[in-house]
Amino acid sequence: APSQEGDKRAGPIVLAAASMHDALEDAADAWARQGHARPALSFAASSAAARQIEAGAPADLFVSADEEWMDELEGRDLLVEGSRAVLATNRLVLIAPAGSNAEIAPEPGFALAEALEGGRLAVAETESVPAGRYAKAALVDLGVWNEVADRLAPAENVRAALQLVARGAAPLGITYASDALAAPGVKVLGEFPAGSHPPIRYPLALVAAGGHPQAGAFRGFLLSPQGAAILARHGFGTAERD
Amino acid sequence: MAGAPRHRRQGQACPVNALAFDIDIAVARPGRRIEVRIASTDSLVALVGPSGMGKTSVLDAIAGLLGPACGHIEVGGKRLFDAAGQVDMPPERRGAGYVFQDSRLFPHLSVEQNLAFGTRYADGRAPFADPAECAELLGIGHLLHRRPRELSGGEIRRAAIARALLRAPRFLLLDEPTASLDDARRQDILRIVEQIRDRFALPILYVSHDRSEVDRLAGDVVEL
Amino acid sequence: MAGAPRHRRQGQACPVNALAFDIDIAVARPGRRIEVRIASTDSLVALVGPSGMGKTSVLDAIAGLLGPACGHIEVGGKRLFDAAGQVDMPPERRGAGYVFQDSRLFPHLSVEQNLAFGTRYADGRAPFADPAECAELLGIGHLLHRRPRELSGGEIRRAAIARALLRAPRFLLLDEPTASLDDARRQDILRIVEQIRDRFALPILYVSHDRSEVDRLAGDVVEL
Amino acid sequence: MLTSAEWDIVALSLKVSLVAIAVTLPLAFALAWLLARRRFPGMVLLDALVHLPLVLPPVVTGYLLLLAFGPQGPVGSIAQRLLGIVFSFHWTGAALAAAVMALPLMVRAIRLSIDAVDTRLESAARTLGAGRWDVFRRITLPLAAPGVFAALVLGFARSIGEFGATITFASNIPGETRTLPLGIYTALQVPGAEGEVARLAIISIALSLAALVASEWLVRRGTDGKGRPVL
Amino acid sequence: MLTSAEWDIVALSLKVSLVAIAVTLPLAFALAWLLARRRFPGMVLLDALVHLPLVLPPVVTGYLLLLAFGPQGPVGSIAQRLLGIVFSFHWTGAALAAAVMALPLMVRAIRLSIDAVDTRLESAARTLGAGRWDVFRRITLPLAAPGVFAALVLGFARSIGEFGATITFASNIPGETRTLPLGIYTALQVPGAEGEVARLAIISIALSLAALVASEWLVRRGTDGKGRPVL
Ligand SMILES: Nc1ncnc2c1ncn2[C@@H]1O[C@H](COP(=O)(O)OP(=O)(O)OP(=O)(O)O)[C@@H](O)[C@H]1O
Ligand SMILES: Nc1ncnc2c1ncn2[C@@H]1O[C@H](COP(=O)(O)OP(=O)(O)OP(=O)(O)O)[C@@H](O)[C@H]1O
Ligand code: MOO
Ligand SMILES: [Mg+2]
Ligand SMILES: [Mg+2]
Repeated sequence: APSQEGDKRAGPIVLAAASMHDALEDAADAWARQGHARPALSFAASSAAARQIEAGAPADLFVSADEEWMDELEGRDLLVEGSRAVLATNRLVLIAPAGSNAEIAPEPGFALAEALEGGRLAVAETESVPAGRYAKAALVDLGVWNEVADRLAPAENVRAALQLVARGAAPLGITYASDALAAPGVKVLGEFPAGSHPPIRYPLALVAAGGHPQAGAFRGFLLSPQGAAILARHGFGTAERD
Repeated sequence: MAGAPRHRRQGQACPVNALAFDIDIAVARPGRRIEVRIASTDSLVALVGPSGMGKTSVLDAIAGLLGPACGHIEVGGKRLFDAAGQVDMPPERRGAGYVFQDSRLFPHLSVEQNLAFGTRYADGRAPFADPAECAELLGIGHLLHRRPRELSGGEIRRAAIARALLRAPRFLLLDEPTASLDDARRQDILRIVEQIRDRFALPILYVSHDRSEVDRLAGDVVEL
Repeated sequence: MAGAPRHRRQGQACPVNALAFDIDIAVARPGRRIEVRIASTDSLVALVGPSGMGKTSVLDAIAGLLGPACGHIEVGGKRLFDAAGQVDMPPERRGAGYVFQDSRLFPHLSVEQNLAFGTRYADGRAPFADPAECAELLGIGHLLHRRPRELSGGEIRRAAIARALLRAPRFLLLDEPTASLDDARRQDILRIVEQIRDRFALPILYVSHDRSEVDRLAGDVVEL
Repeated sequence: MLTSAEWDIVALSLKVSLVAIAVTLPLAFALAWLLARRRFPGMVLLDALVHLPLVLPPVVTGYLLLLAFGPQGPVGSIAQRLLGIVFSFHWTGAALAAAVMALPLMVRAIRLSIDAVDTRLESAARTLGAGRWDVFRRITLPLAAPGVFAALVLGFARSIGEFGATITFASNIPGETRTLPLGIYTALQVPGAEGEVARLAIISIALSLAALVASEWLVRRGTDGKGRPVL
Repeated sequence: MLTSAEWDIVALSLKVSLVAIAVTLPLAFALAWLLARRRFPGMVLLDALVHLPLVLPPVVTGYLLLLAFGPQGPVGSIAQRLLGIVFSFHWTGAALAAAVMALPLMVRAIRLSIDAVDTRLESAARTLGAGRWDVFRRITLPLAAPGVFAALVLGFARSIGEFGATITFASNIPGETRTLPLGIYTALQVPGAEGEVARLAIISIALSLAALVASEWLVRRGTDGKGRPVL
């Protein structure tokens, strides 16, 4: 990297989707325990990180929650060719506050509107935020989108949607399984059928403007079985990798 | 320093309750304690004394803007303050027509609005004159739509006098009202004060450094 | 209205360049045009006239705070303003010792700091007195650490006078300097002004409504 | 020029912001007056509380609003039961978030102006017969007008720009709580939607420019041009 | 009490905020003076530009900063080449974001105070020999002190709380740009980290409370308690 300001920040700079926080922190710890300089992990919305890369910010590795943004960067030749890979996969779940007695699971034509009982369905923003787009696709596929389209509570990101449910502001919500897994205050009512939405993939790639000598090795570590084990502990899947 | 009446013009023996001023207070100021006693049947009392002796402080105390340390204030038979009897009338109920040494016109109001400011609080008392007449008398009739910032020093002074008169006061506190006025204007104002003194028997406390004014106007002269 | 010298005390024929004041200006004010002509060899000229006629405006113009519409201003042989010759010296270079009608002490500075404010701009001219001496002379020596807000009206006036004197002025503009001062203080100040007039031959323009003051001090009297 | 969806966003933003500052103004003035003129125990605490929304990340403020004013929050449940006011997912929630974020700015501006009011003028008004309330209304308030105008401009601008607290507390519901910033945010998430972002940002700028010009005009009408009030 | 990671965040936040307001203060004063005292073409535009960061959602401001001050932006590339200043992923970027967000608040506060300065006092100072600069330094500036103090408090609080522009422009790098709000955001991503969120929020509150108390103390030392400056 042209200006790593070297010394102090020895590890590579990783820009990552906020929803990968726990898994990547664990992975970075494990990596550091092997005697490497710990990478600097910066968590933000995938869009914010991608725009920084577009602006020429010297990041080394990008982990996106969203293939669209990775496509965008790839199209602009901002990534190291051949370094793109799928790091993890996720699943979509229907959640309710921990104390809820709702009993409903996602399936074609399920009675989602009734289950809301006048409340709203917490989701990530359905036009822009990846988790929201998957949720919309799934609801359309299951044939209930029209009933709930005007009953949504779109949130800034998946975590915020989770909070709306945890705080009882919304009786039901749709999030990633990885988010719901560890969250107190919510329970998973059911998983959306895998075919009801496009596969949820978290791609990663080396950034061309970067060039930290360790970046490639850390990428390899994340994709290694050891990395996969850490991701799995946090509710992510890795099966779909090529 | 307690001031004692020095000379009287219309002095007769009077029952105590006919006193225009019955004041006996001490006011604390940094490094100075101002004591004053005024007991006068004359409706116009002059308050004189060197600069910095406490004339303005006494007027402030009578107007209710400065709390005396002790004593009592009675003007026109009305008890305004009494340390013993726990009387301390708020300024707005004392009915003073106070011409401040520093004028204190309201900068956000036109001269006309300044003059009218106190009228609505007259409690049914009739003012001495109607506003237009009073403004003419003081030579500020052509300035009614100006703001205080656009007035000369003497014009400000006259507007301050008009404002105090037009509030239909129960008594007047005049702190060097003729300062920065030319001789002709000064005579006008002295004449107005005399008329108010004689026609309405309004208690008037008059601060001035001008011996001739004091001699002309005052019954009692209290020296600080 | 052009004011013409009314009476002279030390009047002799002089060459033009020995004029203390050579002023011929017109100043525009809302609804009024103030014209004044002063050509005097006397170092102390009194400016008199009814309230609102424009005395303060003339002083402001000489100090450089108000632009005259036309004419010229020369004080002590120095051209301060000349509409024709495009001269318009900024106020800070004119060297006026201006006692404002409204005093204008700096509220954020102590009296002492107010007095010292102009000293550093003296350009090597020696002030008439040292600050402590001047303060004693004006009876404000015990107030040096106070703020202007904690002064009486007359104390403010005296501090304003001291500030103007201590800046080592090239000429003085005194707008009713003795307003709101008792007789003794007034005499003190008149004596100081006389001394400055006689000892330093400083041009002084003196605004006053007091005929006796004017008679005592002034060579020329200009009436607006 | 604007699509109808964009018009809706603009109209909603205006409604939310105007309601927010209209409701906040009297409260801000009262708080500013208290802080400027009174000494009381807990004063610093009140001061700190007013400043809180400035210091905390907006998302946290939104989260705290959710805890307090949400359907199960202590205030929210009472407001709903007694007044029938619902904040969650409702434009009133967006207005509440905007109001809370604008409050500290408005209080500071007004307080500065109240501090600058010459209390000798208030004394003069009292000797003329005006009681405390009349003095406030006829002297203090008009003399503090520059601060009030500044508060309105700052508050309006802050409300028009408020994002984090709104989306966290009131969500991002088209027609209800999707104000301009939320619309911009939504567009920003999508690659290649820079055009939409620019359009909405320009609308925001135009709105606030209009507000600025209007306020300068008001100030000039309401003062002598030097910040000294005429009314 | 605090973990060492938390201390780092606090120290970084303080550094970023203090540098931001220290750098911004002179600029804010100059802008406030210009807007208060001069009439010039483009004045309303300048005024609007100063207010922009208040009106736009912080994320947009961050994005615009990225375009201008990023490594390939017109200003950023020049700054890097000529001054060696890098903003991306660097605490200077966080400070720049905080400064830009604080600017409108600081300008407004100072402008209010400059408007309240009695120009007759400035005239008096000039007759006493003080040139324009000395009048400014010895009269205008000290008389505008209440506005400067208010600007410092508002600016500091806003800087301490700044989130959207920072994360968008300077990213969320631990030890470099992860200030308190970004730390809070990061903790909010972790299920069950409400405790951490609360800790960091309380630190924010404590910091701003300390700043408030300090400023009140400064104001009281610097003024007569009524907002009238003594220095
Ligand atoms: N606001 C104030 N704070 C502190 N001290 C004050 C204040 N106002 C006046 N003083 C002091 O109190 C004393 C009396 O002041 P006061 O204004 O009553 O005098 P005065 O007789 O009216 O003088 P003058 O003729 O100069 O107006 C003076 O020594 C003055 O310095
Ligand atoms: N700032 C101002 N704006 C507009 N008009 C003004 C302003 N100051 C004074 N005037 C007007 O200009 C005229 C001259 O005022 P000036 O202050 O020069 O009078 P003066 O002779 O000093 O009066 P006084 O003896 O009352 O102080 C008056 O009619 C006054 O109303
Ligand atoms: O990782 Mo996201 O962009 O907060 O859904
Ligand atoms: Mg007095
Ligand atoms: Mg005058």
